[in-house]
Amino acid sequence: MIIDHPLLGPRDAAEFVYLGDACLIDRPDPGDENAARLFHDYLHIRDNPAGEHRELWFHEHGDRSWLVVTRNTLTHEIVRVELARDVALARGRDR
Amino acid sequence: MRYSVLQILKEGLTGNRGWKPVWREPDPKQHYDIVIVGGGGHGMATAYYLASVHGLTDIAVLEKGWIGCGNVGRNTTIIRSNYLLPGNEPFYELSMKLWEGLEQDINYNAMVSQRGLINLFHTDPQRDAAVRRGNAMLLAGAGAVLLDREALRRKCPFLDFDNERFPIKGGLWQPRGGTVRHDAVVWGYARGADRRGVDVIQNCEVTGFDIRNGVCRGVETTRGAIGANKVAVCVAGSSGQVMGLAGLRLPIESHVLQACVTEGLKPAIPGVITFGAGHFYVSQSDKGGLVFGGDIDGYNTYAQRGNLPTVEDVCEGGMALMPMIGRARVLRMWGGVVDMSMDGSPFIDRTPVEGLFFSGGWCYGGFKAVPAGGYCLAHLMATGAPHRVAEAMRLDRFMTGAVIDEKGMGAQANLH
Amino acid sequence: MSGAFRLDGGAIERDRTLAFRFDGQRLTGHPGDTLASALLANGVRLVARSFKYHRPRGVFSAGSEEPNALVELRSGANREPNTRATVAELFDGLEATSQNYLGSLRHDLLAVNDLLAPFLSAGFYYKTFMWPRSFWERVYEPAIRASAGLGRLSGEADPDSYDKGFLHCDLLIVGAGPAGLAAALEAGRSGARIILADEDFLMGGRLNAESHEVSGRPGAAWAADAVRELASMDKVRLMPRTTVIGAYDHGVYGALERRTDHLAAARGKPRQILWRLYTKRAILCAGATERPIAFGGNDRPGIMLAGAVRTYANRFAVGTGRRIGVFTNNDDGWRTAGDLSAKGVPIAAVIDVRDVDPATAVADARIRMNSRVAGTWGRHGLRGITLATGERIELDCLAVAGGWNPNVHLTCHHGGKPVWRDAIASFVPGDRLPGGMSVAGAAAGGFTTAGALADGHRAAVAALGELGLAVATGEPPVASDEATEAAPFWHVRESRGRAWLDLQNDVTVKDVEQAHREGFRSVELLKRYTTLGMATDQGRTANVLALAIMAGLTGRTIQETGTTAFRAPYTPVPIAAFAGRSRGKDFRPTRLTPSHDWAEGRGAVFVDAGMWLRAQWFPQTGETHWRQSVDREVTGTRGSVGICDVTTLGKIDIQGRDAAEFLNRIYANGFAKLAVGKVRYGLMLREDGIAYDDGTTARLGEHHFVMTTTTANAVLVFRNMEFARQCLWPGLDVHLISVTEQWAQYAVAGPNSRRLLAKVVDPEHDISNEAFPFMACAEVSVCGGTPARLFRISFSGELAYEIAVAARYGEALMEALMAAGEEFDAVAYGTEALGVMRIEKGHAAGNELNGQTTARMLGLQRMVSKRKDCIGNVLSERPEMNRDDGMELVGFKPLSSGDELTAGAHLLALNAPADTASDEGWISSVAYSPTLETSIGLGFVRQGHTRIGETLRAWDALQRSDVRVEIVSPHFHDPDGKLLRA
Amino acid sequence: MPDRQLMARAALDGHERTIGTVAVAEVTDLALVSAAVPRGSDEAFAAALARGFGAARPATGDSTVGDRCAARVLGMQPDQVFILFVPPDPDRPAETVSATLESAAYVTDQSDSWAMLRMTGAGVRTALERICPLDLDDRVFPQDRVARTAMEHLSVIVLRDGADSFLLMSPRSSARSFRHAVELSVEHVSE
Repeated sequence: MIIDHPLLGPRDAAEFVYLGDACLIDRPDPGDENAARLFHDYLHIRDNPAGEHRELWFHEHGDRSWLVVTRNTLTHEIVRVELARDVALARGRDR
Repeated sequence: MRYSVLQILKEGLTGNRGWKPVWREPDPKQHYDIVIVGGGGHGMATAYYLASVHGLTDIAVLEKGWIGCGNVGRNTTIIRSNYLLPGNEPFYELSMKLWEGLEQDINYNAMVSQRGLINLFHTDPQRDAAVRRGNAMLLAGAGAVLLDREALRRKCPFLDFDNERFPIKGGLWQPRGGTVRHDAVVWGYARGADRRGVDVIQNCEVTGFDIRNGVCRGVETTRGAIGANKVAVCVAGSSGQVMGLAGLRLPIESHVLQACVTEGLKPAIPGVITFGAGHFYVSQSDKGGLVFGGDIDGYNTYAQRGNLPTVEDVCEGGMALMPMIGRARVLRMWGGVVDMSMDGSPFIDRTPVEGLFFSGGWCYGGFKAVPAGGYCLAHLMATGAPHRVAEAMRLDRFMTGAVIDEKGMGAQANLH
Repeated sequence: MSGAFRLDGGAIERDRTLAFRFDGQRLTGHPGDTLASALLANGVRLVARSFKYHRPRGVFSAGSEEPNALVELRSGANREPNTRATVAELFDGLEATSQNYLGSLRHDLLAVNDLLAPFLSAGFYYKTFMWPRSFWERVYEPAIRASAGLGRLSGEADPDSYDKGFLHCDLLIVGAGPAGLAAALEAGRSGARIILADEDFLMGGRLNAESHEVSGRPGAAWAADAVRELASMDKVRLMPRTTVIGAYDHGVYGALERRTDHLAAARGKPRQILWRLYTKRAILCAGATERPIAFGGNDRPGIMLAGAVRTYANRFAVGTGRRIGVFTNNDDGWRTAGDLSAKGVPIAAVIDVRDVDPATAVADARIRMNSRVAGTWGRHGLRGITLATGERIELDCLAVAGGWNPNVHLTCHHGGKPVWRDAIASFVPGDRLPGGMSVAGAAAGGFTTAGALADGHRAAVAALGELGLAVATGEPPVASDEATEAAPFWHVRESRGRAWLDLQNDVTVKDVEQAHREGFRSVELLKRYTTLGMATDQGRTANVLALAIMAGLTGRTIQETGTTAFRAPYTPVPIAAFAGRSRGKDFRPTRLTPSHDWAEGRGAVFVDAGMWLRAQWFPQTGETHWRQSVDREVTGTRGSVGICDVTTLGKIDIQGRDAAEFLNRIYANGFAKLAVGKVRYGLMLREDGIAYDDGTTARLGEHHFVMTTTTANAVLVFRNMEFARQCLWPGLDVHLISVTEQWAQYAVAGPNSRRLLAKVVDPEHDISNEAFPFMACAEVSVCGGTPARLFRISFSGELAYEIAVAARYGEALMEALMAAGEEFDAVAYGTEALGVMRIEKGHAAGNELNGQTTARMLGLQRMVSKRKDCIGNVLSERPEMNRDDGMELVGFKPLSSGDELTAGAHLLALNAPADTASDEGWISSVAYSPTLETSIGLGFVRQGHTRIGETLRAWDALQRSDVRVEIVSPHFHDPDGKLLRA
Repeated sequence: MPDRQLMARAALDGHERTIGTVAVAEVTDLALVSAAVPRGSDEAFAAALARGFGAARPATGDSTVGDRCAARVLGMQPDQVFILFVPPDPDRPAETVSATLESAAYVTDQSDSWAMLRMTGAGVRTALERICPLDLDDRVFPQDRVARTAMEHLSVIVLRDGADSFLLMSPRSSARSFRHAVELSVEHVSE
């Protein structure tokens, strides 16, 4: 597979390490009264879609960026690659 | 028709014209007592044991394609009961015992070949873990033998003992481990279930569930609605998709596991051998092909294919372990979509929808579990209580913390 | 001139002769020959035995689709089983041996299977061999295995070397036949970066095998000119002997280049290279493969594909018989008769299933239209055929032309399905191609040379347009078009005897009928039940025939019946090629610490720790057992001072205004308030609440920390911390960089460690207990100004330090420490002594921190701060992980002091049965403690801390050990930690 | 008083070898220091880089050449550069960079973290085809491009510092495996 890195251009996926669903960015609030349930779902429960999947890849043998890759799990076609940090900031994660 | 030497002689002398279909091809009825979604190993075994052990025969097995077209037809055929944790080991040992009597039970030769399985270790910590595991196997009655380097050299002189990057220190041997002719398992169960009255229905895809007031009353299919008192879903890599039709989300990701087979070769490798310093395991089929595999590709996918780096990684392991296989040529590579659970262990459980049962999360180890998986799901559906050896395989274990994490990798599906 | 069957012409170098051996027989051929062409030139017809019935078989094709002519090539460790003679280039000294028989090739005792064939029909083995149960492994299976399989592995390590490589291009062209060459010429002239790969050693494809003209010249000559022109272009890479094996995601193709297979010896160069081709576009010009017709006795040596017969005549100058017949359902078969006849080979007959006018006149041949071959005779080679009419014709070679199958394989590697085209009675590529791929020429179903040239050109122009490259003004080359009328015809119903489909696996038309009868009607079930298409040739000549027959039986169309999946590799690839250099010592890199050579000079025994090699112990003269060395190292350290290389620990430099806050969230215990100049032990959890890693982190400045991780988890911890930094808390100002490699680090431990260090650390740094207490850290200098970092931390439980210098000084520092320690009898100690001392001290390590244990199990629950958020905090609260009867870390001692504990033993109550239900825990780590003079262990037992003093069995039946042990505190040595602070 | 000074040892002892048209030589005279840019201080950092080293801040994947200390700045990560330079004090390159950049970045010495091999000669790219997955074509990877990638299971930083000159950096601990991989590639493509 080839991941078109937003900063570096196309690079072999072998340079990357895969983590999983990009929902892992949305770590729940540990102070929430339902924190136990929220963390359970956050860490374990997956949509596991057959189709577009937003997922986290780490450019371990590269620029050490975490990327959010939108890839079709039926065809492996990649339609979007973003820096995970930008995604996280856009989703309201900060400090 | 009972299969026997006599039958073969008789048919051989009359042009093999008298053989009957191994299973009927009935049209689906409007209602069954039990509908099983998925005509793979687990679905078919569940139907067989419901019929043969519990006397329930008003059963349909619904298969989207042709029976056995999923992972039971695309694995590396290994059977073993060499697990560590008490939530797992007794279950796999039950499966091994069922394998051992399977062929006579179903009157079908699935070529259960207990030629032994060796897990190699290369460091002291790996040895310690192997001893702990071996003793767990002995406690469960599975049998285990610790081989030192010299004993290994006698059994497998072709391993690289002289130029290895990670010296082999020994191996944990399960003499009862081995291989089974994978396709024949599903055919044999199908035949056994069919003879007891189970309807095996191919080319029948489930497109929805009939759920009313939290109770499952049947399924919708490409061949019409089929009512049922109980429905079980045994669809491996498609678990997320099919259970999604029932509104359920699972602690499961779908990944691809690739495997390879070489051209046929005269006997070269005894039993199953697993590398401990890389991703590689191998056995040799009765036809002579070296059947081998390694790790999953590691990204979510429903495509039954993978990519080169994984195959290269597997072959690197193979060459590091047994450089005599270098000139053997890989004939075919294929990929199976496996339902990786968040702790690497499976589920055999009810679901929050009454009457809907689930067997899944088999990861890349579902084949060996086919007999016990079917047996325990049948037990749960017929008696209402989980089988003793499958009690830990619950869907809510991540909520309670009673995880069954053999490899200690935590809640990341692709690490198991 | 070699061989009685040589003709004139061809692309062989007649003036050079190559000697070779087949089954010991000395024969000769020429450069340009394959083993198959050379054998045929010498009149060798019986070359192999089939898989199941051990039937005599000869060369069937002239390419990689060969099902029959498999040999063992070369000898000794170089032996290469199942090698297709049809693609093996001849070289001087080649040795080949036939395979898969008992006795001799001519008199194969296993041919008895053929007599039993009625009882060995499809799937017979599923119905028998079940009684008695124990006979399967002992009797039946060994017999089946011995008779199955084909060639033999040598049993020795593959002596050749292999490479992998990476190539990038705008356009990959797969196949250098007319379509591929036309495409390459156009793209090359347009300045595109292209790769032209062909599995053959001679580019040109069927142009070399046919007698057509291109641009007014013989096709082979035109091809040679085209190749010459392409070779002169610097952006064109020509790759003959290169098979594109698979289409992978996003334009990546795998290709196997054979570099030395055509040479007698590799001379130190890689035998083969597995290339990863990164392409923007690809044009598949893989041509087509001819298929036969099934008829009775169609497997005898001498029965060949008609196109192959032409190839042998036109390219290799070999007549495949003295009297050749043609059996065809199409015009192409007639070309064989014409070409051979023109070469002076007598044509005995042309039998055409069609009721049409003969395509051409063939001198002296019996022409039989609307006729079929129903049977054959000849035990070890064809001697004649019988037509359905009963007419018998004597001949020694029958060229069978059943039509052509486009080589659609690569088009299907992403799950696409080929579609049936009635007009040519073949499958052509479907519309779901791998991204960036187009198909041209015969692979797309265009079977004329003129069409292939034009189509290749068209495809190149289209690809160039997509790439945004200007198109050179070229026009496609022209060729005389030729007729390709064909009638679908699969199987002669009037066949006498078995009609073979899969020649290698011995699958007959009757087997397909039986599979149908038994319900195995899906093509995938048919394949799995009969083994059709599962042989080394993947059924390339057999599959379409079989599924057409199945379609006939089920009443479905061929399109509805479909094909089985096409999967990589296109042709088989040696395992060694996929492995490349990664074998033996080069399987993985080796990581060495800066003082590795020093340790090696000291005779250290090394141990693998991940990729690292670490000194395990340092044997001294007179020590004959490792325990002696380790005991001495422990005693020496605890008694005075020892030095241990701890460079392999992961080290991460953490800086930023929010570095302290960040660490506070990464570690379970608090770090926000750690003072500058101090070190703290930290415990990391995974988000699931399980203990993950531990180590120490030092605060070097207000915004500057350096963390240590375990050796095993260094990379993972770094990755996880980057995840937290970039994805969870992107607003924090914190920066990470690994400094594992930057610093050589040594533990100096023991009561004399301070005195030793005082001799090395420059005197301006006060390292007294008061100025530099337990858990202090500082940047210092050593040996007269070399910068160093000093940490007062202890893994051994003694007064101890770790000192780090830049890696370039590591070896020198080790020497300086040992020199300074001479007066204290300082010992160098390895990982084994390190392990003994940590067990004595009760520190958890890898065997305890195994990813399955909680802080609570490890007795570290107090470290999980409940006053702050940290990774893993919430889920560590889950009820089943906090059961009162959970496992807890404790120590063990044997009740009787001579007994030895073993790691991996399970713990049972004294009178409990040995079963899973009675299992109370396990021993995770053991050591002989020279300090306590007894075997000791750490392990987990239910409610351990409440059971100190209790006796259990340490049950290790695997190693035939069953020892009574006492549960004790895990802190065997200095439990109050007085020594650390001394 | 310490009685000995510590002698430095290069990762590959200053190894040099020419195989066919390709020369492989360890580089031992350059320091390498990472500089991480504090959040929100990009402008201040760029200014400091220009003042201190006379170099522009490179984009990730590019490098720039400064006019002081023979410095080259390598864009390694979105918020991190490596500065490759001839150090006035080889033992304290991080201090040099910190002072030169007036504390506008978090600096970490990486000089001993990487073994550096320079490959020069006409056949360099042909040799690298056997281990390097990057496209080193002139249009894709011209002079001054830099990338981290993986070769033979090793992390490698590739800097093109000439038409036929590449500086390769790989972790010091595996320097011998790295040298072996590089030289074997050259041997395999040499006549």
